[in-house]
Amino acid sequence: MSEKKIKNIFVTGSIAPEFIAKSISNHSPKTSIGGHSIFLGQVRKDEVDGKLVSAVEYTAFEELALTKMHEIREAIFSKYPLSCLHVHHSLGDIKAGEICLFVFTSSKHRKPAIEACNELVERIKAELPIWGKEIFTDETHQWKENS
Amino acid sequence: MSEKKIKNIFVTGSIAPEFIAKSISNHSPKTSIGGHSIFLGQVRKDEVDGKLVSAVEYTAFEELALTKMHEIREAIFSKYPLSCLHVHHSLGDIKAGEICLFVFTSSKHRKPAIEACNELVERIKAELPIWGKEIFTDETHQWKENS
Amino acid sequence: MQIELISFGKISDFISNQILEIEGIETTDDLKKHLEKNFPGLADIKYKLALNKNLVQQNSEIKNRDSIAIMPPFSGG
Amino acid sequence: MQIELISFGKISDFISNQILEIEGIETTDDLKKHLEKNFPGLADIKYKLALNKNLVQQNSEIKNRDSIAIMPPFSGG
Repeated sequence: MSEKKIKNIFVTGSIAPEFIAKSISNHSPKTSIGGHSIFLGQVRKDEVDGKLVSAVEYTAFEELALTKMHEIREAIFSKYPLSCLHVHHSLGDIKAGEICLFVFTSSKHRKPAIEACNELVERIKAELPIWGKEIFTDETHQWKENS
Repeated sequence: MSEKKIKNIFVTGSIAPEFIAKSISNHSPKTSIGGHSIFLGQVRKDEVDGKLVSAVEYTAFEELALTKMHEIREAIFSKYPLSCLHVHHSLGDIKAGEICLFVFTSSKHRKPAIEACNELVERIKAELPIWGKEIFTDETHQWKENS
Repeated sequence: MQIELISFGKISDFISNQILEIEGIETTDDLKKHLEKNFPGLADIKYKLALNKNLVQQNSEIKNRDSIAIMPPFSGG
Repeated sequence: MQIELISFGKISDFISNQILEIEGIETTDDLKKHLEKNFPGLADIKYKLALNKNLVQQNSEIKNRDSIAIMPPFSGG
């Protein structure tokens, strides 16, 4: 399952539900798959000191992020018997209510897909050099901090 | 979050990726949501004694299943701070490669959505009176057993 | 008395839905013995009963015109 | 010698990408001290360096024309 080529995970703008649907239907010919696990990150309209977040602007140190993601991907494929693993992360302005992260794992039985998906989300948030800048409706900003 | 009305979870035939996309995009106005967790069950083309599964035919004791699902839904809503919880299960013939189960949870922070989704999948498989009949390409069958 | 018998999953392969005429049977435990005698295939299968659409969790009284479902282990999802 | 400095996240609010002329600095630990003196905002922030697109995990030698990225805690996803 090791994939030598470094895959791009970044997309400009939000991740469309239609893209997710296409990604799911691409797996229909893979009839050894019994379970898919998906995590989606959605931008929240948080309130901070009376101001509302209208969008999050994502930037990344792309080359470092892709190298790190490649490492994570290899580690996850070694740890779990997965059929597939896909990660997409947005760059640029993502409005509140839009999808900014799409993690998708598939396996014969459900447990590896579910556990791999959870571990991927944790590692992506902790280890990839990506930053979110919360833009308020009054055009001020604050840098997001992951909890 | 308690919903008094008993919701139907059953759909005839497979769950289309476009339906999943629509379900995701319905959550875009809910801007307090930060994470969605999705589990999809897909019918496998298993080989049993040299014969290939071409489809699984699902039947259910629908009224009992919906009452039980209502109970599970209430329990999950009490246990986790969820924004949304949706479950769809197929009835009838679902071909190998098609989606037969769609579990979808959403919450402000990722953990409740992920944990609730996992627990829902386990409880649905263990507690809902639903049966899958594996139909082989030669039209013989065997009843599925959950692992 | 008469009860309605409905069966699911692999049990439906050898017990069809039917109206069953039974005498001297007052509880779900009695009924289980009766069914296992009359449908030998049932003895080797783990199954649960539902009485009038409620899962039978403990021995329960059966009345005329009750509906009894016989359910093998679930395999949804 | 000259190094290329690139900054990310909240650090980019007060340190812009630039070519930095440095003397007497041989390692990433030296550079950290230099940066924290010249950009006081940096002292209160947890940050990591990347040297030529590799995360700096231990003190490393810096050479002329190296590229150094200054990265605050990540907040993707």
